[in-house]
Amino acid sequence: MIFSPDNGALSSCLPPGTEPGGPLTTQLGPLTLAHPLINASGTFDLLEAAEVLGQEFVARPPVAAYVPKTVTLHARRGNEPPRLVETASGLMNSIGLPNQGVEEFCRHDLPRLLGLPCPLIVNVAGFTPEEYVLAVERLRWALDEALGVYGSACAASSPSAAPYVAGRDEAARPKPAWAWRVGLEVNISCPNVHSGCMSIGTDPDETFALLRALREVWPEPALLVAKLTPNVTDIQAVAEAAERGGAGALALVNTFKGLVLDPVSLRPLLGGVTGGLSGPAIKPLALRAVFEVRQRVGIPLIGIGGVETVVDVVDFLAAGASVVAVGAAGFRDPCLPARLAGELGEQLRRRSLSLAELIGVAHAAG
Amino acid sequence: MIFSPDNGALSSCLPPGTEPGGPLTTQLGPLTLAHPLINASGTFDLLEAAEVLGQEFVARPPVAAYVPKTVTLHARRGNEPPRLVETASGLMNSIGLPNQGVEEFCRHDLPRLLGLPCPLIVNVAGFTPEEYVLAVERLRWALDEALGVYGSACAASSPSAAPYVAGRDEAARPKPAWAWRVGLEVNISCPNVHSGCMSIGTDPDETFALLRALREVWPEPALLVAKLTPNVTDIQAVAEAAERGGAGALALVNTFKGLVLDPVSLRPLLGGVTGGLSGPAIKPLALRAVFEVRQRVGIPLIGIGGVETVVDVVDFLAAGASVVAVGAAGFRDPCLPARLAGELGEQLRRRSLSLAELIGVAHAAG
Amino acid sequence: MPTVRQPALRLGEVVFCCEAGAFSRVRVEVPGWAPARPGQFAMLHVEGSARFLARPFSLSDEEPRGAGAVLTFVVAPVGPASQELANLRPGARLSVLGPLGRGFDLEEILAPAPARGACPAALAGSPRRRLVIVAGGVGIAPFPLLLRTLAQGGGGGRSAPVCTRTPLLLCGFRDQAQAEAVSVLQEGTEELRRAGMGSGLLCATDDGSVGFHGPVTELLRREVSSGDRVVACGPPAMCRAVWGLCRGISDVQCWFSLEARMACGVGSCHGCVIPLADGSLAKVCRRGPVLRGEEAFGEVEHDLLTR
Amino acid sequence: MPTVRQPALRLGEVVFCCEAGAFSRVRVEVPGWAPARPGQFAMLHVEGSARFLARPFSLSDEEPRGAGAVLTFVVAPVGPASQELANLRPGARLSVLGPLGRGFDLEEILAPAPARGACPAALAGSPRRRLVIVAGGVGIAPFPLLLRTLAQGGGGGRSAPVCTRTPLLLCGFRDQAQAEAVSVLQEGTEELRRAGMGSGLLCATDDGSVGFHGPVTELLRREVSSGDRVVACGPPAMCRAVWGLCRGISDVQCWFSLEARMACGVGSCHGCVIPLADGSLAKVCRRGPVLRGEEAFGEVEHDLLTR
Ligand SMILES: Cc1cc2nc3c(=O)[nH]c(=O)nc-3n(C[C@H](O)[C@H](O)[C@H](O)COP(=O)(O)OP(=O)(O)OC[C@H]3O[C@@H](n4cnc5c(N)ncnc54)[C@H](O)[C@@H]3O)c2cc1C
Ligand SMILES: Cc1cc2nc3c(=O)[nH]c(=O)nc-3n(C[C@H](O)[C@H](O)[C@H](O)COP(=O)(O)OP(=O)(O)OC[C@H]3O[C@@H](n4cnc5c(N)ncnc54)[C@H](O)[C@@H]3O)c2cc1C
Ligand SMILES: Cc1cc2nc3c(=O)[nH]c(=O)nc-3n(C[C@H](O)[C@H](O)[C@H](O)COP(=O)(O)O)c2cc1C
Ligand SMILES: Cc1cc2nc3c(=O)[nH]c(=O)nc-3n(C[C@H](O)[C@H](O)[C@H](O)COP(=O)(O)O)c2cc1C
Ligand code: FES
Ligand code: FES
Repeated sequence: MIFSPDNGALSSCLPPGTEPGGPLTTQLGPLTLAHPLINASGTFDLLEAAEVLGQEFVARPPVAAYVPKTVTLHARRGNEPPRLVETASGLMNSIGLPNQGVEEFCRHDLPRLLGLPCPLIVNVAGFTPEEYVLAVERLRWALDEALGVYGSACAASSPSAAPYVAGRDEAARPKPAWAWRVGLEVNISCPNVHSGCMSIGTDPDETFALLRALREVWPEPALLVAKLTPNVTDIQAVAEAAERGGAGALALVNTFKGLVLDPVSLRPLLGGVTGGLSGPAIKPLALRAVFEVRQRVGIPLIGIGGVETVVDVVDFLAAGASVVAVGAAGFRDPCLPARLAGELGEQLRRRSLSLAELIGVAHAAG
Repeated sequence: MIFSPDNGALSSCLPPGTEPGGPLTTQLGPLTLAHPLINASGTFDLLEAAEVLGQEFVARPPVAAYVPKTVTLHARRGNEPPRLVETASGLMNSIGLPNQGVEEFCRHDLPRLLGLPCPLIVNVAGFTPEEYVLAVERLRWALDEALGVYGSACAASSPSAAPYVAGRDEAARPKPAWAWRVGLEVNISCPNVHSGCMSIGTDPDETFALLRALREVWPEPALLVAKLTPNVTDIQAVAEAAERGGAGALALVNTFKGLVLDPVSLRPLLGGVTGGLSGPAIKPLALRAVFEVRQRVGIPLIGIGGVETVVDVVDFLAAGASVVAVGAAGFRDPCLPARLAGELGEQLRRRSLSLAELIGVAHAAG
Repeated sequence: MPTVRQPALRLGEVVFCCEAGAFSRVRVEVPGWAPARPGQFAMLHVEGSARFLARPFSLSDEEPRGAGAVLTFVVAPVGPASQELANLRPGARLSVLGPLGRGFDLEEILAPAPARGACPAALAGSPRRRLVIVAGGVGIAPFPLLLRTLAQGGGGGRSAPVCTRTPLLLCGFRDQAQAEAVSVLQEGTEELRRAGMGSGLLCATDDGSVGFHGPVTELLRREVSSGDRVVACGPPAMCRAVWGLCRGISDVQCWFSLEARMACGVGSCHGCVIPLADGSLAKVCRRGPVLRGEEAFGEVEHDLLTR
Repeated sequence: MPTVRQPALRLGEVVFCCEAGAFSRVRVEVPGWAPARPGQFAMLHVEGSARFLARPFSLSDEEPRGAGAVLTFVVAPVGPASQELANLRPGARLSVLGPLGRGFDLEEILAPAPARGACPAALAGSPRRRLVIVAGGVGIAPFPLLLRTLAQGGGGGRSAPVCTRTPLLLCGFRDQAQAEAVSVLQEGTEELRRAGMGSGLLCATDDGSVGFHGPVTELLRREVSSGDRVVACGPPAMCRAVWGLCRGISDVQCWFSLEARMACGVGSCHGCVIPLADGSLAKVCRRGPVLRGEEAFGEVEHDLLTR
């Protein structure tokens, strides 16, 4: 652990070797990341953390790109409490995507998030494909407004994209000028809501159709990440469908559906009845997902699931992820991604490997 | 822990209150179990344990019914080592179903297992549906030989059952006289082999067809358990298919497919590349499976996955299992099922609940 | 320019751990610790623990040491993490994230709010009102620091208003073993006395083994009167009962330190929400843990409150 | 009739734990413990540990106490479970499953097997052959009990044949810190001496800081001669090198204590298999951990062995 004696803090936002342009610099589609460590959506609120722990969090975020909590078209209350319970090496949650809705998000949080010195990956979910499209359109409109487009003067003022026409000249469409700063992650994998979302992400056809539709309103070269659920028979099939649909990267994985009973009443403990399991318990399962998907798709992967130590980071990179996200383990240390980035640098030096050489090495012949 | 001062052993095979006919007696189809605690296939070898730890293990087994390791039609070597690695609150294995084949099993182990003072549930797997049928036929033949049939004199001598004819008079078919002593568990859920097995159990149609075929060679009233995999999008669909196909009970769950890398070489550590995760890490996931399946099928369930303490036993029973199997946690204490049965008795007394009242209580309105 | 010390994740070392009745009193030295308000909490995680998450514990006391502080926690061993904490030995290390949450706002609590309809001038001559502190079980935890802060408000190092009210402590416990935990209040009451302030202390136990035989709310019913301020920490049922009792008395205001299962403590996870009186959900770690009675419980019917 | 004590899961209590060079020597009192053979092992799990499974450790020594024994384990802290064991304090409790596995079969090892073609009578007058004990690193662990058993064979309590060979200990270590672990052999060599038997001890270190500068197999090459018996425990590469060296020398037989990751230790899990010389897989916990060189390595080419 990094112990800086001046304020006694255990970890800091920017350990040596993780500066932009350093040896850990990595590419996620059009986004350039100073290092491969980011946060998993819903497990780190940078604006809240900055209010509690100090403005250094927004000045020098402990993540190479920031992924806010899922935003939906309409505001949501989320599930009733209790929402959390610890299990063996894991955390079960049934948060249920509480959020202010995309309108408020664009008005209130987005301007501040665009001021961050790192890329932003907005995470969006919906309960029907239309809701996804409308929410993403609203977001794109806000970004076009704030940061501009090139290639067509009218796009920024039209919140509704033209319907998809096969064969239409892609080059003639307006290009987002912000594609190098802002990406989109579509959450088709939350197990804690009862329609849409994970029910889309468990079906390759629905996944394909949704990504197709989203590519219309979130055009190339802007980053479109599909966040997949592991609660499927064949994650390779869903991954391939997402890639065919137009995803530029995949995030693997969201939580595993589980259940905890109240030890006294013996009824389901969580307000949402079932919940999603995360934490070290699921790491081998998440690692398998990354490894298997890497065998089938060419787009970059974001490895997520139980990352707690630098060993986990190295494992996900070796299995084929280009970027690794810290989820629940970051609750114990909000600077964990930055700390792990520092330790990753050391690991690479000790192994005399570059980051590029490490990525996917588990697939090379022994 | 039970500490019997005479020999210092931490737990014994038959704690008070778990005798046959006591308050923990439970029914699994035609089998009467002295208590609801059994072992999970592949995690406890009673004959080996008896050789190492003493013949008390066969005289008074620490399980209410004994489930040997999976038997296949032909002998198998299993996967190359390493086969085991510990993960956070879990165990990853890629054993790969090594076994002597059904022929040797019937000749060598079966006679000794039929001498046990508790029911036997033979676990069978195959790599094609035909292999399952042939192995089960061989087993049934051995049982008919050893223990007899009633209803038809010729069946015992014919190892190959007549093909299924719809509408044929069921009552006229020979009935196994051993149905109250021996059950069959079909393993359609092992993630550590590369064909058959789990690939059948992930498909409701194949599951249905296999159980249909097996019901021909393993007729009512003999117990036919389908052991399901959790590596599916919709375990309820598979469970319903198994019930429709003729399963008399379901065992939930087998291991979750995962991956561990060697920390030095960064290549897959296990000989079988991927492996199956078991242990406390998966308990919330297994409990969810039992809870969800209980909502859809009427046949009894065997709850399996991460059982380590009496709290886990109570949870699985409350979620709807009639019987609970101890898997990897039994590696630390080969008498764990018996110890947990004793503790379950205490729990029921403390809660003033009968076993029947406990089973499924999580589904009752809060 | 000295760095402003602010909430952060720091490594602490246990310097002392002993029983306090059925609870444990754990003292942890934390370099760099930023001074806290009474009622704030910290997320604690023992190094090498099998627990995945940190757990929230009220800051029970805080004494400056060097560029940091020695913190005291009062821990009820109710489950795996709290048992582990309660049994630590000196030298054990743990991570401490804090101070977190909104604590007791003494400016607000001690402000001379006029009774409805009365003009401020009328208050000047009124008898000195009380600050009634109600603790249930381990709910006693936040009050040593509250007492110390009140004492220092009269000139000590802490930025607290001068205490214009006489503290009265009402502590409810299950039995004698628990009741021995009142010892944690001793330093605070002494410091108050040295600062020239009196304070009262009454105990109640469920089994009558110490003090009043019955619920602590029964003591409250006898003691509380118009114009008092009430701060409470304890089981949810106790808090609701306190509110049910007080909300009917004119010019009595209540603050409650509430609990919820937490993962992050800093507002990241949305896990610690509780329903407020207006039906909305609030994060206990950010909006609380101390909430006003109206916010938390509102105009709920009396029988609902005491259930 | 006294109960026959047999292998079982028992609760042990640490009575002593100290460093032995880079390793730890942990003494555990286990009531009811059934006497073990040298080379057997136990599955250990610390109470309250975050580890899921127990881990196998060679029984390093065993002294009867009451209706049980005090066991000694020598632990190299290489990962989470072994580190936890190595740092236990007296009073800590752990579960102990054992004794398990086939240890060193002293009847077989010490049997006066005739050299190929020589008649037994010819052996009578031959010089006293040696029992060469090769230990690499923590592979020293099983040998204190082996020495004690050899010493007691001459009349002590254990059922071991009279030792007709002079033990020669060859110990290889990485560096001086590790080499200090030879201290664990002291009691055993003393007991041998008291029993009228001599023994030799040579050390080698990789860095030359203690004894011979080089691999322990180089010492073995110098010392081993026709008719000797060799028992070895250490890293797989060392064991293969020992075999590669010895299998060419006439009338030298070797036994190896081998390792594998284990879950159960009793043959239940099929997890601990290793490939034998004939290509089959064998459970180390049942067929081993001690295997004959021919079984384990067979006629593998020399260059394969030393890789
Ligand atoms: C702001 C705040 C301050 C607290 N201050 C103290 C304190 O000073 N001293 C103290 O002993 N405890 C305090 N608690 C409660 C303490 O956090 C829990 O007792 C602890 O987290 C239990 O963890 P465990 O692993 O020991 O038990 P678990 O197995 O997690 O839980 C044991 C029992 O406690 C309940 N529980 C678990 N977590 C909480 C929680 N966060 N709030 C309420 N109930 C819970 C469970 O439902 C269960 O009945 C505080 C909680 C909060 C939110
Ligand atoms: C029969 C037998 C007797 C043993 N006797 C001793 C002994 O007396 N003293 C001692 O210090 N160790 C002994 N070991 C090895 C000991 O069991 C392992 O070091 C221990 O299990 C490691 O656990 P861990 O959690 O500390 O490390 P892990 O994180 O599990 O492993 C750390 C390293 O050790 C390797 N490893 C893990 N388990 C084993 C294993 N079972 N065999 C070989 N390598 C392994 C891993 O590949 C890794 O490199 C013995 C092993 C066996 C099979
Ligand atoms: C409390 C909590 C809230 C979460 N909220 C979201 C969310 O809003 N959107 C989302 O895509 N994933 C959400 N997740 C899933 C995480 O982003 C991540 O995929 C998962 O937790 C696995 O990673 P971990 O094991 O490192 O926690 C949430 C997870 C937790 C624990
Ligand atoms: C080492 C090992 C071997 C196993 N072998 C089998 C097997 O042969 N047949 C089978 O149906 N399940 C097998 N399983 C799966 C278990 O029966 C059980 O379903 C799984 O381990 C989950 O339970 P647990 O978490 O309690 O271990 C095996 C599991 C382990 C750990
Ligand atoms: S504990 Fe995470 S939001 Fe309050
Ligand atoms: S360790 Fe289980 S079979 Fe050997």
